[in-house]
Amino acid sequence: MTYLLEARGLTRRFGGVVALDNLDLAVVPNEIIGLIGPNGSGKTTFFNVVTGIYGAHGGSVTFEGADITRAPSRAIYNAGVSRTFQRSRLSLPLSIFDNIMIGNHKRLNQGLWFNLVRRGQFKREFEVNYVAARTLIEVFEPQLAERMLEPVAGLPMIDRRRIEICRALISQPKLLLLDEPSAGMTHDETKELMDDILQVRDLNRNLTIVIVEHEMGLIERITDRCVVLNFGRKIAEGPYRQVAVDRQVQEAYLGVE
Amino acid sequence: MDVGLLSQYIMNGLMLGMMYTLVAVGFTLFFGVLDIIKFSHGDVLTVGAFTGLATYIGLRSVGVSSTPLLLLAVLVVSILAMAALGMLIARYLVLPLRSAPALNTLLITLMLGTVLREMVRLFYPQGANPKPFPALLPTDSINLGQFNLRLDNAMMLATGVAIIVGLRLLLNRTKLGLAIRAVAQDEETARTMGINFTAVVLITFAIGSALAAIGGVMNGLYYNEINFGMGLLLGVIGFSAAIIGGLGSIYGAILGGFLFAALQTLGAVALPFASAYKDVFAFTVVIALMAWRPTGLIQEKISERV
Amino acid sequence: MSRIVRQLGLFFATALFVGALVVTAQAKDKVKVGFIGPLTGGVSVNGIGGRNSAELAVKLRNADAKATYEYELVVLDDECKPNVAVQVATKMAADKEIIAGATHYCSATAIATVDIYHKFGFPIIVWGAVLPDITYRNKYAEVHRVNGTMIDQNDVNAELISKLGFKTVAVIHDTTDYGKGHNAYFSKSLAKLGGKIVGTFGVTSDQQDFTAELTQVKALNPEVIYFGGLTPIGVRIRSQMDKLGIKAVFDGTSGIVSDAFIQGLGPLAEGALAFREGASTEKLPGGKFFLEKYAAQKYDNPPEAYGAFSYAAMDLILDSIEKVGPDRRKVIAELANVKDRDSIIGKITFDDHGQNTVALITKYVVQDAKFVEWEDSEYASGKRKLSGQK
Amino acid sequence: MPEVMQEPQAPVLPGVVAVAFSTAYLIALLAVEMQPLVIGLLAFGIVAVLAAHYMDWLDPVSRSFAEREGVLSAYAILAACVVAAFFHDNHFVLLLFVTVLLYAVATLGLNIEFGYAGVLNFAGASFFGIGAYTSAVLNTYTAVPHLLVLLIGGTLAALIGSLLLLPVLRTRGHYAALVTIAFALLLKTFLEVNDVLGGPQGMQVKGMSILGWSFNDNFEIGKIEMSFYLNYFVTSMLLLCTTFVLVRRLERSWIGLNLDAIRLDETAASCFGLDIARWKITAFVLGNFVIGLAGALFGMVGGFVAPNNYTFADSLIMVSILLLGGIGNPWGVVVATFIVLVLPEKLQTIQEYRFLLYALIVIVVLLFRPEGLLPRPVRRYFPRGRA
Repeated sequence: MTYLLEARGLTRRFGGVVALDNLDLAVVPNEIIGLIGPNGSGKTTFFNVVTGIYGAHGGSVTFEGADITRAPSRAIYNAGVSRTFQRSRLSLPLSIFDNIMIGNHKRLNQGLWFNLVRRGQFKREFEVNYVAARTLIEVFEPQLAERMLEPVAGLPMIDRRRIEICRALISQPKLLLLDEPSAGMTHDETKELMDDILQVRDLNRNLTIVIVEHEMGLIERITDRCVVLNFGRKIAEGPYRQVAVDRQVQEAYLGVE
Repeated sequence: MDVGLLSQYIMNGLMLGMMYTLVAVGFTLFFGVLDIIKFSHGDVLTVGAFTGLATYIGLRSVGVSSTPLLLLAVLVVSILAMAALGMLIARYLVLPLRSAPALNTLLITLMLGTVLREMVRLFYPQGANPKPFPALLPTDSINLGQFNLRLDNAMMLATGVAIIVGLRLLLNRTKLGLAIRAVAQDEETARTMGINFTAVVLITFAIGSALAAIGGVMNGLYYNEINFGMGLLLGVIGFSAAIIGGLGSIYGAILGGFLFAALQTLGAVALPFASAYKDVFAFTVVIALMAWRPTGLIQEKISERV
Repeated sequence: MSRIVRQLGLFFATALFVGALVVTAQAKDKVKVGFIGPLTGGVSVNGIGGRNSAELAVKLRNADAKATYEYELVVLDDECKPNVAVQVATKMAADKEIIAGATHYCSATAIATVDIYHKFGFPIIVWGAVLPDITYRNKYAEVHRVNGTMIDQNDVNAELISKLGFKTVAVIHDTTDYGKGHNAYFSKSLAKLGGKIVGTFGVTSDQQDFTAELTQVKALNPEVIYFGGLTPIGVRIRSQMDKLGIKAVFDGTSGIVSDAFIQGLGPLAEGALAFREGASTEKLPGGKFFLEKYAAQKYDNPPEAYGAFSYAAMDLILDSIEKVGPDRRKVIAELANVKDRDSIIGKITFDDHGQNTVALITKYVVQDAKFVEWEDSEYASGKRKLSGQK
Repeated sequence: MPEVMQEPQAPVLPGVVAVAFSTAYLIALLAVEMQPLVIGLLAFGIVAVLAAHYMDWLDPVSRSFAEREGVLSAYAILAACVVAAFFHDNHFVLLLFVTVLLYAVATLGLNIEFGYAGVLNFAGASFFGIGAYTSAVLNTYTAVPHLLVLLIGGTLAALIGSLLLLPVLRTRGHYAALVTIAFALLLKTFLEVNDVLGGPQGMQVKGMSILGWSFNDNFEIGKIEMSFYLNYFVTSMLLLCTTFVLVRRLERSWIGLNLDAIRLDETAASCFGLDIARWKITAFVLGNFVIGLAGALFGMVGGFVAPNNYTFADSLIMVSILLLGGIGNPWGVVVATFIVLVLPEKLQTIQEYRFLLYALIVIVVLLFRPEGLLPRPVRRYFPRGRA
């Protein structure tokens, strides 16, 4: 079968520390993969290497068969990969709408002439996207849809997460990388958020998700398959129930060597 | 080129380099502990020089005439005064802006520099005019053909070297130095290690500003003239030196300081018919260096902020 | 009812009348005149000396019962910088209330502003700047000058040093029109007398470190270093010469004739040469009168070298206004026919370029921390010798 | 239809009233000469603003400015013309006014680089100077039509600016700051030592003239004599309006959004496909072009250029204006320019102290109102009342 995303022997070092050690990881279209493992096991680093923030020191990454190992972040986004960040990275002074639109970059006309002179056409494009953003965020929180032009700064964590996820989803990516969406949120909030994400996924069937998460309940509930990392190495792979009982995994979590 | 002439150029270069280094080291120290640029540094140097001059005039007016005593007093007073000034700046202008983007600190200190400069110009008696600075060092000189070695220049060079070596020892061999380096490495860890962050910052600013005071007095003794604007260019050059050297690294600052002086002197010699272009030459090279090594020649920390 | 109307009428009538009175009173005898000079920066002593002298002229005139108008002096500072000068000159010329002005000590500022005075039809008399072009480049009716130009000055300068048997000269000049002018005229007159220029160096007027240039000068090993520039860098260059052990004679221009030069250098100033057009103030016809009046005002600055010229310029302006009234055009016309006019600096005659012809040049040498006229100095009498003098 | 378009639209009246008041105030301030009166007026002004603030009269004003910008801009232009007309024969006031307008234009240019894209530029005055020197040289040695000269001035500033692009793009933070600071000093020294361009002596600049209409001659309308500076007033006003519209449209477009995104978080921005270099270059080149354009015109207005007009200190003044007005808010820039340039002119007593004053103001602003006097409001692409 063809993989959507495939990492082969992926390696990344920071000074002496090996954050990704010869990692093989394949993602099948339309599945939801849980990427788990103790802190510092290389989960976030994997996202950062895939999205081109860090270069790889070894191995390769292919997306839809195309090698993206050395591609710049923006090329990877344009190919259809988008992500959220562990520490929410919204542009706080900007409005909700603006933040979502940042995620829509590739679908907006960026021409100088168009933006500065053809204001009529620009207005039409603006309205189309405004409606799009509005309908998307309504799925998560109708009230936010009423406050599209208010700055993000004042909003609670859960809303920021929602906006961040909308920013990642608005361009209708093929692959969504979720980096600890539950961080800084209560159990119920997280649950709510996940239901919303799944709801979006139902609207857009060919969305594949890789999620890094510590909330095992959540992982169990939504993932088709889990990959467990430790010290940048893959130590287990398979349905949650299966990996959960894996000795190595338990040792990794209990820190037994 | 004639050896004597050559050594004369080298001597000029060394003197300049020493003064630049004293300023640059200050910049790099501040950046080390706080990741900020204190741009008023050059003007602190000016204030230091004028404090020294005022001390001199004051003491002369009350009848003190022994040169060594005067020199000592001038140094001590201006060093202490600037150390205090440095602490005040850190306490009331720099630390309060910790949370704001580093750009604000850069701007606020830039503006503080203007304030200090204008204060000297407006409130020091006839501060707008260049002031003669007394020659407090023996001016005997040995003339070797084209090369004229002045005792006072030699002494200043020696002092400069001594100071830098001393600073190096302070940073590497003392508890305080350890604390400073700890904060420079990682503020949080330093705190958890029980280091009083604020105290360390204040002391670092005191040390840096004291260096500026010495630089100012040295400048006065070398040119026998000081003016309210002297600090601006010295500050910018010191800043450039610290940057091309690589912020946060003492060696970088030293390298940068002497490199810049070398560039100027080289510019003056290499372009004999346009020695006036030496600064243009030096700054062009600086910009080129930035393009080639965006984070300086010797890099210990990168400034990710702003 | 009608009473109210009448009262109102009366009220307005008086109001109008009073108002009219006030207005006419305002308009009548208050007349503004201007002064521009360097009040801050390295040459500010000269500027302040000039300012005080101009102010003195105004004070004396206001004290004079026969004067038709009451004068108010508007003082602006050109900092001896062309760009600042242009701003303040525009400011003064644009202000229609100011009738005329005594302007500029620095040639660099004067040459930069003449076009502005012309553009606004604002009559001025230059009181200190010596660059010939100020009056001679264009033929502006607005521009006049009471002091002489730098040409004669440099002839005399070259004469003296070759008479003293110096053959080789290195020239250091600032790169403003002032310094360039001095360089040009001096080089010309020295060449005539067979002297040799071994090297010429242009330096900026706010340069701090001259060791690079001076090291090259030292290699050329001249007997004399001619300096075409103003006091501040003059001081720096002289003291850095000492740093590099350069023994050559320091030969300056009118630009360093000021106490600041001596204060700045202390003993190092000894034996420096300088030249100035016009007799030294004490020897001027009205010099005694001027110095007394000046002393009486208890200014904390001396009038300096050009104070007398500033006084004369302002006095001339006031005379003209008294004669033809506060009207720029008339004043310009009046100044055009100034001929053999008596003043404290002797007879003033403006040629067709508004230039006063001053033949006399005074030579100075610094002796015991004073600018002494060469003829009266121990250097002339041979009691002392300039360094390297045969 | 999105609901932004259906909001009840704010009344235009408060804005108009505000404009009217400030016009009257400005005229009074510019007219009075006697120092006590000036000081009184200033005090009154400050009190008035504070009072209005506590009476909550400012909110309706700002709201009507936010939503009825088009109309109110028209009123503002009208107001400026009224002031100019009032001082039609007063050279000095008009010169001051023109200076303010052109500095505002330049600072708007700086705002594109600095306020939107976050590209540090401490050489604003240098690019201003490049423009001025361009018109000096071209007007002296060539017969290039003067309107074209303005464009060339801008282009040249942009071109010379792009020499810095490599270091500007590669460096971050303080290192980036150094690049422009070094350039500012480099250019000033270069102009000073370079004889062809007049050295420290500077150069005279011939006045502007278009189709034989010489801007430097006074002219008469009816029987009334007009100051020649009115010519420059009109030109500068046109330039300011164009720049203002440009900056506004830039901000209220996807490009404005890109620039903000880059300023606020480069990494996140690049993860969403933004080409950091492309947009930084756009901002830097565009900004310098605007600054150079203003500089070229200013050269002709002043009639004189010299290295000392374009020092690092002058660049800092531009930055101060930007900070004082409120980074990113064009209205703030205009207001701040008036404050920073007119205040010292009127208060002769503080003339000497003006740099000190600027510096102190900026320090206070940074400490207590880091957003500036008129903080930039959150972006509205199509506020009501503006197609």
